[in-house]
Amino acid sequence: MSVFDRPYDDPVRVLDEDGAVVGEVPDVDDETLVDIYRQMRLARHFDARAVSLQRQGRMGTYPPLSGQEGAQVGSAAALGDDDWIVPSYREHAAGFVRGRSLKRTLLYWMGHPDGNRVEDGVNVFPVAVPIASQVPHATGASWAASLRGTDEVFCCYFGDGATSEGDFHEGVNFAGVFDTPTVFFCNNNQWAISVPRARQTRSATLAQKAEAYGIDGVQVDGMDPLAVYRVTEAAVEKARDPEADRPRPTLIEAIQYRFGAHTTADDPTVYRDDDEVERWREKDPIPRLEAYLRSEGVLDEERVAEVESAVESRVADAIAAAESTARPEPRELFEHAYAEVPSELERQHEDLAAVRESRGDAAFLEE
Amino acid sequence: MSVFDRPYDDPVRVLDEDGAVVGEVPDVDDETLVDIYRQMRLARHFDARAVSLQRQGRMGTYPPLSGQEGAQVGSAAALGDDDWIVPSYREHAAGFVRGRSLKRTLLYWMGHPDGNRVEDGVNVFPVAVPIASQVPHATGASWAASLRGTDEVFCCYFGDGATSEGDFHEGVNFAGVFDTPTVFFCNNNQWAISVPRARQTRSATLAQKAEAYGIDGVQVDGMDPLAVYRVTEAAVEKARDPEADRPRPTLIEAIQYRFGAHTTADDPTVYRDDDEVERWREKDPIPRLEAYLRSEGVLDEERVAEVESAVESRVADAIAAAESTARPEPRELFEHAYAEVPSELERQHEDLAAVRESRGDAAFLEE
Amino acid sequence: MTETQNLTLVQAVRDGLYTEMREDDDVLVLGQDVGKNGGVFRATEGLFDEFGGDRVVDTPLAESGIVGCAVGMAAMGLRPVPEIQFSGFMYPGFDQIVSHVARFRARTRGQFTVPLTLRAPYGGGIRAPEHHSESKEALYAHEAGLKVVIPSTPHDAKGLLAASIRDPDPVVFLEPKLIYRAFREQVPEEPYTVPIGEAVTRREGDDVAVFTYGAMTRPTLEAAETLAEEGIDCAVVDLRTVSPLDREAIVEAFEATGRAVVVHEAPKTGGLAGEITALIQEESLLYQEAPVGRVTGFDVPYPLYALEDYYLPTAARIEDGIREAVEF
Amino acid sequence: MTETQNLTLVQAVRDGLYTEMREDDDVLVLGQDVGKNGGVFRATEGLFDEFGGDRVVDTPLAESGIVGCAVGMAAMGLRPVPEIQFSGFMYPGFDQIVSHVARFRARTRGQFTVPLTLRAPYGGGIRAPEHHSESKEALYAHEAGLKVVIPSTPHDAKGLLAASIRDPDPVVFLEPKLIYRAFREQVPEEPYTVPIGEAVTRREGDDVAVFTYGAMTRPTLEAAETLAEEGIDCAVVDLRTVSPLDREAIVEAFEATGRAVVVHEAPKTGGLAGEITALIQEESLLYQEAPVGRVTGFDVPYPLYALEDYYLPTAARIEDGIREAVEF
Ligand SMILES: Cc1ncc(C[n+]2csc(CCOP(=O)(O)OP(=O)(O)O)c2C)c(N)n1
Ligand SMILES: Cc1ncc(C[n+]2csc(CCOP(=O)(O)OP(=O)(O)O)c2C)c(N)n1
Ligand SMILES: [Mg+2]
Ligand SMILES: [Mg+2]
Repeated sequence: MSVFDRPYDDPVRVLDEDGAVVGEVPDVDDETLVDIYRQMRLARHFDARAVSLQRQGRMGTYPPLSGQEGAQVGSAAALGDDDWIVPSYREHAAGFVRGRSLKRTLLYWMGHPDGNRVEDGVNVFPVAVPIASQVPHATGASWAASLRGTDEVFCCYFGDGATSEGDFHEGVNFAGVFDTPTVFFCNNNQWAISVPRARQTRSATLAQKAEAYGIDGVQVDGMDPLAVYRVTEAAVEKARDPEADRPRPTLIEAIQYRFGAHTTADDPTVYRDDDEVERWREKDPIPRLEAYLRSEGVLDEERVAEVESAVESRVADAIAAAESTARPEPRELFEHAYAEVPSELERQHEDLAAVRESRGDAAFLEE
Repeated sequence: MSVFDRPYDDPVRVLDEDGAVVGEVPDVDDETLVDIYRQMRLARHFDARAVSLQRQGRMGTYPPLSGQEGAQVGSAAALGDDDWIVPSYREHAAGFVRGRSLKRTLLYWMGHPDGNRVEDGVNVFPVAVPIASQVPHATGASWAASLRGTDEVFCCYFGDGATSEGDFHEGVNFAGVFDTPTVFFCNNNQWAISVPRARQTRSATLAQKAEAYGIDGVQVDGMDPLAVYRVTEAAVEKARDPEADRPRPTLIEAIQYRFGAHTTADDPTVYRDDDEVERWREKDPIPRLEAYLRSEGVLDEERVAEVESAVESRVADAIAAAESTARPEPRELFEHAYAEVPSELERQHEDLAAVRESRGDAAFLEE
Repeated sequence: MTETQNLTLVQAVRDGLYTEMREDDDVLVLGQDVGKNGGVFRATEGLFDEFGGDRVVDTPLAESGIVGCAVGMAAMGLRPVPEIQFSGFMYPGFDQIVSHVARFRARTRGQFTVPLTLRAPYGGGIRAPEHHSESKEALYAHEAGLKVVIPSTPHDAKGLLAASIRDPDPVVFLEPKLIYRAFREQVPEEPYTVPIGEAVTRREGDDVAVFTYGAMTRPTLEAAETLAEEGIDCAVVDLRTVSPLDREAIVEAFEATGRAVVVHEAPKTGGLAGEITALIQEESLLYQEAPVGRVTGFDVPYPLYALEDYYLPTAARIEDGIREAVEF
Repeated sequence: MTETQNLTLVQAVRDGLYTEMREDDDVLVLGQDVGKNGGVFRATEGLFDEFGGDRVVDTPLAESGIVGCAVGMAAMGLRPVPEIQFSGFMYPGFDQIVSHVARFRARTRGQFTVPLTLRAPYGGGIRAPEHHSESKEALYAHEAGLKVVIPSTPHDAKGLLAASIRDPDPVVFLEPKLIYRAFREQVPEEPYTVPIGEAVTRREGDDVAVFTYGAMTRPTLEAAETLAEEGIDCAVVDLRTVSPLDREAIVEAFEATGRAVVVHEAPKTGGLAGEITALIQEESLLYQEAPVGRVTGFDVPYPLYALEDYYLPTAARIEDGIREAVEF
């Protein structure tokens, strides 16, 4: 029986909150399991350091992801090598899994234009800030892949709030109609800034919105990386190699929680209770998987310590590299608006250059 | 049991194609039934005359509604006196039922600005041409009514194609969240110009899109005016006076067919078969209701003839009135952009007036 | 005597909302995070507690829904004040703004009107993520039926907001977030209005008229002070309303000197500086002693913030632009 | 020898699509009713039969979906040519156009590009229902990263469309539907391009330069002929591309006479005539003998069609505008 044949409000589960097995463990080797663990630890540590960089004024506004590692890593790990992700602004962890560098991720939130480049050969779309606007991109990109007969599947991430936007509706509807190889992965972290899930929509689940598009919809415990892996893997498989009547696209609602603020500019204590946060912290994906892997003998104290120190030094290196990246040159501003710089824009560049020449950079930059 | 408690693909029915009773006849007096019949005849005749006016160059592009009278008249007749309709561009018949004049409807399609005014005391929103854009208006207007504690219900019309637009999604979703007294009435006439219903969305029914918003969704035979009446009446009742857990808004999918072209600018033979049209013509709402009313003894040859001639003279009078309406004055252009005409716009008006003064209207109007 | 409070611009916005809501029960605010959270910039702080969830409404995340519902409300006689969280997110609601907000009145010869006030924090300079720094007022100024207001001081912010809410026409009210908290000003506690459509002279001067608005008013005044030391005497006119433009004030200030510069942070091509230049030469070519200078953002997508200081007009660029107009 | 066909503008568009699709398998068209129906103006007639449903795609009724999917396709290397049925329905897709189409390249330093060509019939004058007569090219011209092309002849339509489809940058391609079938012209059967960004002089003249584009080219030429009888000799420059503007051509034509008029059907305030005026006085104030005239649509929502003849610039209004510039 397919993992999709279940009530919308019955989330796929594999591990319970203590890491005990309550569902079918995905059929992967130990290294993959350890890798999922490592990636979650990496993301968690990256997140903490990024928040502290912002506090110290070394980085701009940053959207933390702590609590959401299970959903991001579990899903991204289930994709094939040539598959793509189409992220929002919060999927740093999914990006890391797919090969996006920590350094460029930091540079992005430091406002450096190099942060928006993706490493060559890394199949990750640029960050999309306007909510849900990436959904039709994922549909179109996966549609292109299927027109060209490649095997690529596209996994598109967005939040619970995003499901209210017209672009979510239009993008997923097109995917249903054109039967594109797309996985629509909703990180339902219960909040869209201060607006609770219940205020986004009266539908009992987000998964059931799939009904509107004639595609499969399924809930998963988004803080259980193995459950997420399993359901994503099934969705990817179906997208790549559909059964007769089954639509290729899938809507996955991954139930989870952001432990921290919406962004470093947000104060969640204004709109939500500590109690609620505490309740969700008990579902933390990291100790859950760690407990399971320890019980399976795949992890022990030593390997955990290894992971910890490896993660710390990777993040430290990335921060050092990001912070030592040269400031972008002002001419960058003009170079990429068009393939060739139009004459008027060239003139504008010359004007700027002339002011810099005569006044120096002090005329632009506050100390 | 509520009329909404049924599978999405099980349309509410009252009369079969021959006018035989196959469901619960709404509890209304004979005059109401005859009125529904009369209004359908009026709309059908208006439609034929409008198409011919367009052919003769006496009117611009016009969207015919033949075949859709049952849905429009049945629904509009089920509303209370103070309720509102929020139409698209094709709901002339619903407008007539609510008191919109034939003359102004003609003027609208003749491009006369008076066509966009609604008669005083008539609760009809202006025509909305951008598809689905009226859906959030209906939500907002009905929300305003409920904030003010009035009892008004708003019935919003749109097509099958409209369900693909972001505005449909956003508008209905808001209605669910704010539990507004709105009836979302989808005239699923099987085609959005040349795009068939199946190409709009992969969902098996449009009614089931209600799942996405946590509201009731229901299909109805849209060519059965009594079934439409019944389901609309129930939706209005629920909107006005909801049961405990039941959401106030409802999505109604009225299955129907447009017999004619999308508009007079369209040639449907390019994209659909005559056979299909013929099959649907057998469901024509007018003979169906007529057969039922004759079998009930409510209508006879004489009353039918009476209706016919009354309808013909009403339409003829309206055409005469519309065609004898004075051309709008060019100053109209400038008067209503703002409550007060800004100085620059006043100047623009003066410029135009000066050219007319010196050149005469011949400088503007092709013979 | 009028009581005043020493408020920042964003506090004045909040105060304007508060006093208008108190004055008129038909006024309500709706948008993302405007309720309990008080708005991401705190522009609606405390209003939820004061007026309750029916009048201070957290909406789902959908701009077209927000604007479209506000259209329906306004058509029924309410005075909605929808907030779009950042002006860069007005585009998903653009169809509602252009196709409906701007033309409900004209279409129906005044029978249906939608006197809503669409607020959004706007402009750059706060080290924000992508799409959070737009200044595209020209898009709205090109739409007949809309008024477009951009305050530059706390006092004006409250008064213009009140005027906008009371105005029979829909108003796009863009709040320069760079100066949301840049300075304070005495703002009357009681309700008052500042008229829409009237520019104000922030500095008198005989050599050149500089037209600006919003956050650019401050660096422009700064440039004017610097230039004063060199003996160049700038008049600085804060337009406050960019649609309809205060043509009379623009023409008058221009004709007094025969030289002008327009400063805005929006991209140059198709920005309002072009429109203002055109209207000046249309009305006053014979007075013109120099080309009207344009000191504006560049014709590029707004950059990530490491480059925004180069994108935005600075006092130095404004000075140079003015000097060029004076020395022509 | 080159074979030619005698085509209308809309037939030339169709032919341009056809030849580009034949040349390049990556080109595909998508939109409402573009398939079996061949487009509501027949601009895609026969393409469905020729290239099949994978390359000539009828989409659901959702403009943001159409543009947004085209972004995804283009980013993956296809050359989508989305059609929006009328330019008045581009607004629901405006966020995708502004937030993504215009800036994918800049954001990613050229790593991701979206070389799509967004076609839409545009402009007034055909007795169409509401919202079907928009001319809001200024909105797109204000967006850096977009090119905006508006042909006025069948020959240019095919060549500019081919150039747009092959262009590495996204192009908004607006087709003046008033002249879709107004006249025919010999159009080469084989593929060719007309360069984007180059204006063309449609009529030489020594007294005044008149700049226009799209459907207004014809009444402008008509006005020029009438004025010629009075001894007023107009140069008529068809801009063809409104972003980026052919500044060099504009300046040159202007400086030759010192007088100019800009004609467009878009509303005056914030329209491109203002931008063109500003650039002329920026570059060539010392040549200027008269204010640059603007003969444009009025600052009102486009009216229902009974009044559209008064809204649109006519040869008579254009004549008067030119006369004013010449007699100043
Ligand atoms: C179109 C648009 N509107 C508003 C915003 C401002 N905004 C940024 S994040 C956010 C909430 C998003 O909530 P959700 O989709 O649940 O994602 P999450 O942040 O919880 O991951 C809002 C309103 C935006 N970025 N884009
Ligand atoms: C936003 C928008 N896009 C496109 C159009 C052009 N158009 C007019 S009617 C129509 C089809 C509408 O189909 P449907 O919603 O099923 O309504 P119907 O005409 O069948 O009643 C289209 C595409 C439009 N009016 N508005
Ligand atoms: Mg969320
Ligand atoms: Mg339809």
